[in-house]
Amino acid sequence: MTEPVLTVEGLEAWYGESHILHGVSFEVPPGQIVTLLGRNGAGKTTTLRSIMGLVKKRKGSVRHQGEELIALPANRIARSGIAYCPEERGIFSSLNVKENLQLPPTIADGGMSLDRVYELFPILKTRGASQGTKLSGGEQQMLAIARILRTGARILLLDEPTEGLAPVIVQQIGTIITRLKEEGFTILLVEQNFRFAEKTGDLHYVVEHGEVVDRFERAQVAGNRDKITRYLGV
Amino acid sequence: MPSADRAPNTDYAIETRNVTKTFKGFTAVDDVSLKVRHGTIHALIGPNGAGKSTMFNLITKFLEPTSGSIHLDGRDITRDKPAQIARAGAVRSFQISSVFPNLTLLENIRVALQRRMGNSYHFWESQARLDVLNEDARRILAEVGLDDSESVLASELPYGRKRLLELATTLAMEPRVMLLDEPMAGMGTGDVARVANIIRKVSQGRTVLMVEHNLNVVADLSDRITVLQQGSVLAEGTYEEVSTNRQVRSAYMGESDD
Amino acid sequence: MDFLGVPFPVFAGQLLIGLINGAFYAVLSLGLALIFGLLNIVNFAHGALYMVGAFVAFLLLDVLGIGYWPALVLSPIIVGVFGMAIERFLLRPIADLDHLYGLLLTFGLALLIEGLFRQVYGVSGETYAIPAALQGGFNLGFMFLPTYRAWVIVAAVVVCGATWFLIEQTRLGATMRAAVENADLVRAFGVNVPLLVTLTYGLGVALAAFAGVLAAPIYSVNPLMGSNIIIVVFAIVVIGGLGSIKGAILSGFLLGIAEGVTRVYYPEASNIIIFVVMAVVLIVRPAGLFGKTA
Amino acid sequence: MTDITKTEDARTVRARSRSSSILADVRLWAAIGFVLLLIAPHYVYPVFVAKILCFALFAAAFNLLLGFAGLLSFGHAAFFGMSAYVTGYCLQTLGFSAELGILAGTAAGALLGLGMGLLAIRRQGIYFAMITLALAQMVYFVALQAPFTGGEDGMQGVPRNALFGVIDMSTNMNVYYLVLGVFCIGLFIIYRTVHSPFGQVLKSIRENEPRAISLGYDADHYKLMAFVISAALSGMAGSAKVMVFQLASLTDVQWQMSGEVVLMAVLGGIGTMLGPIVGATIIISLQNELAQIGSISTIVQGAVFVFCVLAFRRGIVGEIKHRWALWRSRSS
Amino acid sequence: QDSGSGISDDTIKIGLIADMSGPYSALDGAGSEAAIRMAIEEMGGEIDGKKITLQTADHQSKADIGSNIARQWADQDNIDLILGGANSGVGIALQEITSEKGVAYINNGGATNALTNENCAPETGLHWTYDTDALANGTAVAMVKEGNQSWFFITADYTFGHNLKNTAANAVQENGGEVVGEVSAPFPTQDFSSFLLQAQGSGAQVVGLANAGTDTQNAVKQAQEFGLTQAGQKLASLLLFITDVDALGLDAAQGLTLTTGFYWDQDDKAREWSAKYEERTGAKPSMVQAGMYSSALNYLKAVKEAGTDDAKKVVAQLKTMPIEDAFARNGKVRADGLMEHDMFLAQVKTPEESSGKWDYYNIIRTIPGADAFQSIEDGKCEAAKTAMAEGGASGASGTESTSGQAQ
Ligand SMILES: Nc1ncnc2c1ncn2[C@@H]1O[C@H](COP(=O)(O)OP(=O)(O)OP(=O)(O)O)[C@@H](O)[C@H]1O
Ligand SMILES: Nc1ncnc2c1ncn2[C@@H]1O[C@H](COP(=O)(O)OP(=O)(O)OP(=O)(O)O)[C@@H](O)[C@H]1O
Ligand SMILES: [Mg+2]
Ligand SMILES: [Mg+2]
Repeated sequence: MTEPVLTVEGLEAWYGESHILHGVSFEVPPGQIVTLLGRNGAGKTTTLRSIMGLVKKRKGSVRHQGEELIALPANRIARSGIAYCPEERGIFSSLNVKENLQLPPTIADGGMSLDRVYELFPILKTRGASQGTKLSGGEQQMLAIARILRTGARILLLDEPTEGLAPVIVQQIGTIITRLKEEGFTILLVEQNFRFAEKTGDLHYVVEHGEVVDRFERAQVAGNRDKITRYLGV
Repeated sequence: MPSADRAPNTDYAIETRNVTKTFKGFTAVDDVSLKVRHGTIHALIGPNGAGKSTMFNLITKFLEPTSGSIHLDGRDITRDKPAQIARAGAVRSFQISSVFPNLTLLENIRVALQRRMGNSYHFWESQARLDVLNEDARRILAEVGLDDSESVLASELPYGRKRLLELATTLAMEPRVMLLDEPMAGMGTGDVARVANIIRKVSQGRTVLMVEHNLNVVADLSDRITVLQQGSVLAEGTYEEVSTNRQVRSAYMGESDD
Repeated sequence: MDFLGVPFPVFAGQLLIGLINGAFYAVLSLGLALIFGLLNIVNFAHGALYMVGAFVAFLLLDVLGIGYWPALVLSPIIVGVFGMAIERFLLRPIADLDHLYGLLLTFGLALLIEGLFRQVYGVSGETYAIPAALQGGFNLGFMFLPTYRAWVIVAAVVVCGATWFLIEQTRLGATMRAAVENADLVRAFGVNVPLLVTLTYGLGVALAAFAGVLAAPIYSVNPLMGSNIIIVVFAIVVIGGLGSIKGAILSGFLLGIAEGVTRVYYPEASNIIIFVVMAVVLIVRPAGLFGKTA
Repeated sequence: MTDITKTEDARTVRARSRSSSILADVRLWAAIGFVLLLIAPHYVYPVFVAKILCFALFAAAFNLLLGFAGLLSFGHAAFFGMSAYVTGYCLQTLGFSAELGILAGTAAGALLGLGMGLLAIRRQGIYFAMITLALAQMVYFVALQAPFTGGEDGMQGVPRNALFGVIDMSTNMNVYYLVLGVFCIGLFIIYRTVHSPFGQVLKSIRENEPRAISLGYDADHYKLMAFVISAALSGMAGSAKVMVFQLASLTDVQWQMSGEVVLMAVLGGIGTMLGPIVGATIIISLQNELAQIGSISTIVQGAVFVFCVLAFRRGIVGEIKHRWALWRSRSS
Repeated sequence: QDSGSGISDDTIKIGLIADMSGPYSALDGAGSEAAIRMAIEEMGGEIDGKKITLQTADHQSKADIGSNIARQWADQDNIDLILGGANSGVGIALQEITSEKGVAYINNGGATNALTNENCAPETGLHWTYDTDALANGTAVAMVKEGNQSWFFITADYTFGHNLKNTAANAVQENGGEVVGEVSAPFPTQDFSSFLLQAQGSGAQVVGLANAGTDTQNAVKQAQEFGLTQAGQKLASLLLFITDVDALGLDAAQGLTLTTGFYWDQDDKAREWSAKYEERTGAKPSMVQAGMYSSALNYLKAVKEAGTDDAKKVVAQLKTMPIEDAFARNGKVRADGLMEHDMFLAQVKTPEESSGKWDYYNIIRTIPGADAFQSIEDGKCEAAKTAMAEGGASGASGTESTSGQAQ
């Protein structure tokens, strides 16, 4: 296996007094789509937020191409080349669609041009002047993904990009993610929707009670379907 | 509330007549006439941005229609306020979980039950007067399976159970009409099945209108489905009818599997 | 020639005077709106910092012999840096709490700052002369306009315009507005939000100090000068729509004029007029004239 | 974001709901406090204790709004001061007996509260605070200019008319017991309100307003009612103050007074029954001490404010309760 | 309380309730304390072996704080004399309390004439340095007599301002002048330009400022800015302290006409005492501080004379003594409690005329006390009127007990 671009080791995190992550460890190889699966409240979102430095109290190790990120503030982590698309999408209501798109600063060369973004998400072009949060849920999700493509970050953390979306849009998003992978992006994807994750992901980690409890490569999925359903079901 | 009041005076629990909603020139809901029969579970589906949440907000009066009228049991409620709608028996749930975080589960339910007692403005009475509600509240908690944690604070519940609590609170209102906005959003498979069961159970004798993306749930639960697209009704009917509709397949479900 | 029962020249003169007072209101409410916008804090200490601005100008002259023009730049910088320290060490630790705590903290700060200045300088006030270049005035025919007052309008309009442009028309402004809504996320895009917040507070405070320096030559430089004006400015910000930059500026000028007109027709009410306008605005447009309806 | 009014954390609440003896505790403590207050004037200067009682009631009334309805009013001096003027006028010019004077003042507070509330209740949080502040400032200017208030001179030498027209009020002792009575009534009303069906709805509105609305409660009506009750009781405190000091002045309607009452509540502990009383006692005693030194007073108050917000947000009583609850939950 | 003769507690306890931190702190405050100490020292610190003590407090310009302190001092400390009250509201409150408690009270610095009118308490409460009548009257009469016939008033819109204006306007009219206009400025006002424009437009010869403190300072400063005086109008301030002039600077204040109860440079006696005072405090005394000295000194003399510190007896004694010291010229305590004495009409010097700090006034003329102050007959102190009717014109003797509490 090639050298991982992102290595998480013994990551622990707290919200106030409650201890949420109890030592999450996993690796993300370059150019792949890695998913974190798990039930509600397992700690998937918290893992992403901890990697991004958005959880105040955290410890352990997060290394990006050898650089230790755990002690850095969020803005420095982002500048090292990681972009995050949150579960709740985080579209800014005080900015219009275009301003939302242009908001994140360029942190490295090779970000997509606006034209490329519009090509990928034509709807954003037509609604460019309307207030960001006036878009429907699906439109907002596209905007949220599009927004981080412009920055030049090569690692994308996507938190449940399909939540609350119509099946047809879910398919579109799947296509987009696959295309991004083809363009060389590394993607860490959090998903509830296993059917979607299965189709897009190359490597799957299962999170349970704030720990990574299992790992499946794409080829292993078919053989372990029951086990995985059990992890995700009741 | 006197029971005579409850007698339906039309066939429809909810009816919108040619409702249109425009936001600064953008038409989110376009001339929609939606009819929800008494005692049925009616689902509202459609692609993102179709106007489902907007419809929902119009019916619960969190938004004012630009034109058209809205009727509850045949009564025109177009100009009513949200709290009035609730008192008239139509209660909504929120897309984002909505409980009273620093109240215990029991208290959460009691807040909903309390309105019936008609003493909500009585600041001179002791709250011990409310203890008579405890029994009812426990029964309702049991109905959704939360009776094991009545004195836990709502904020300490995991997400799925919060949604259950919210549902229970809605039930406590004894609504004749329940409006559920994506009740399964963000739930694991196990919880989905559970909530689906509860919805089916409590829908006895009630009218339910829900917005939902989970097609399995929709197929499983709903008697009737309205598909919205770009603010207008694209199709309406049972799941079988709707799911075989070519237009619906291309606009919503996608052509491939499922 | 009469205008509504008052000789027109008098009326015109009063309008102009109103506009000048409005200039102070505009600069002050702009600073408040800016701070409120990004930090969601109603900066109760704004009046006190306005006073400090005037005092710093006074001290620069009195102690160091530094005159008006350098003070116009130096005082906002000095007070701005002081403001940044306040933000960094006092406001940041409570940034995650309910915003009402910010209000309470700055209220305490206002008491503290004002009390200290009272302790040291008493309340009888200090004088600050009008700079030589701006002494005298023009005869406009209907009134005598002191040069300094004309300068106040020009300075205020320029500063307000520049600030408005910065916030509404630049990327920096867009980033600020985004940070208002979801600071964490903007940070996660690689923006140093805490620094942005500190700078913004500094800028808002510097605006207050700027108004203070503008005021020093015409009003008595007095530890209480801030607490007298701050509540009026609060009302103006509410009228304009909290957090709206445009609203703060325009309603600042408008209410200055409204006050001026009241002084002609019913001077006794001129202290209340702004609050009356506020009450009316709240009934008709709860979000303020330029605020977004929530 | 933590809500200012929810200073009690989950654990405190849970521990409290576990201890069912709490009601007995409240009664016990109330009884002990009452007895202490009954004998206090024989050991401490009665006018001083009476002043504390007036401000404690004022702070408790304010706290009803902030601590239990989640509304921070920065204009409560308007009620306190206006009622003081109205009571003063009734006693001095109209010759009302003491209890009627106080009732008139309370009614005036309620009425003014209704007026201000109708305007202010439309907005929340900081907006609400600023609007109440501005409206109160309007009241201040009215008090400054209206002829009956005596403007800058204040309303002086208000007679301590007899209670019910018969019980003499001219001695400090008698006035003290009158004020104690007023204080107890006021505090009981507050306690009742908090622990009433109404209080329960108020709490739910504070917790989650949209949800409460969707359950059929007109949130604004409830908030308005809480506002009026709080205003009336603040007025009652102001009226009692007139009986003690025999004067009403601009100090009572100034915004600094609004700030002071906030400080008392915050220092003592928002959302607790006892907090405002403790806060008022400390602040008034402090002022009394500092009166000898002078201008330090505002500086100290400012510093206490800053300190409380930065490091002591639960307030004294809140902090004690919190520690106690932690200790109990640990030891159980 | 034992009302027998002798010194209660074997101490003469004086309490000063001053403005230590508020708007009047510069002209009152610590300086007042120093002035009283000078009086006590002049008496040798004791009277017939009974010690004289002084305690102080800050009323913070709040009537309730002031009255609370007074109450406590009277009830618990057996205070004999309370001085202070430089704030009308506080002053009236102190007078109410002291008369109820039977404590002597001398107000210095409270402007309101209510102290010797509707709120008078002539058996225990005296008003010493000045009042609105003396100030407004003095200035208005003197200026009209000099040919300044037409007046425009800018009045602070509250009781004090209106009192000041009414007194001055009456004086103007009685002496043949004319009030051509007036405007009520809200209190406080920072920007007077509107009102100054109206004054300018009126064409009046004199613009009378019926306000005080920061308001006056702002008005004067802005009058200068708008060129009022350059255009030939005169500015008269109806209440101005030397500390205000000091704060304004002579540039802005020059030419102002005003009335004062005391000026450190008025004569040798004043200069001599003021020099001693300056040694102690580093500043020249304001009229209030000098008044404090004067009132404390005369009170102590009266105690010595009467052999008791019983309030009513001492006050009665004071009413029989001529008051003449570093502060007062031709002073006497009237039946209504007012200490009537000569006032001075002054004009603020130009910067060229002044030799330095504190050299601010040219005394234009002396206004005899009887002309400056309102007479008892014209006043509203009913107790004093009856006392006079009963006890003859020489003043109340204190034996009758038609007390001020009757109000
Ligand atoms: N801000 C917060 N404060 C306190 N606890 C939190 C907070 N956010 C999340 N939690 C708790 O942390 C645990 C993990 O939450 P997290 O959001 O990481 O789960 P998740 O796996 O992403 O679930 P989901 O699929 O629902 O998004 C949950 O028990 C949740 O209740
Ligand atoms: N307040 C508003 N102002 C302007 N446009 C709005 C507003 N609310 C909704 N819209 C627009 O109306 C359309 C319908 O939105 P709505 O939220 O009803 O969609 P939806 O069907 O619920 O979608 P989703 O399933 O994604 O939640 C969208 O295009 C949205 O951008
Ligand atoms: Mg998640
Ligand atoms: Mg929706």
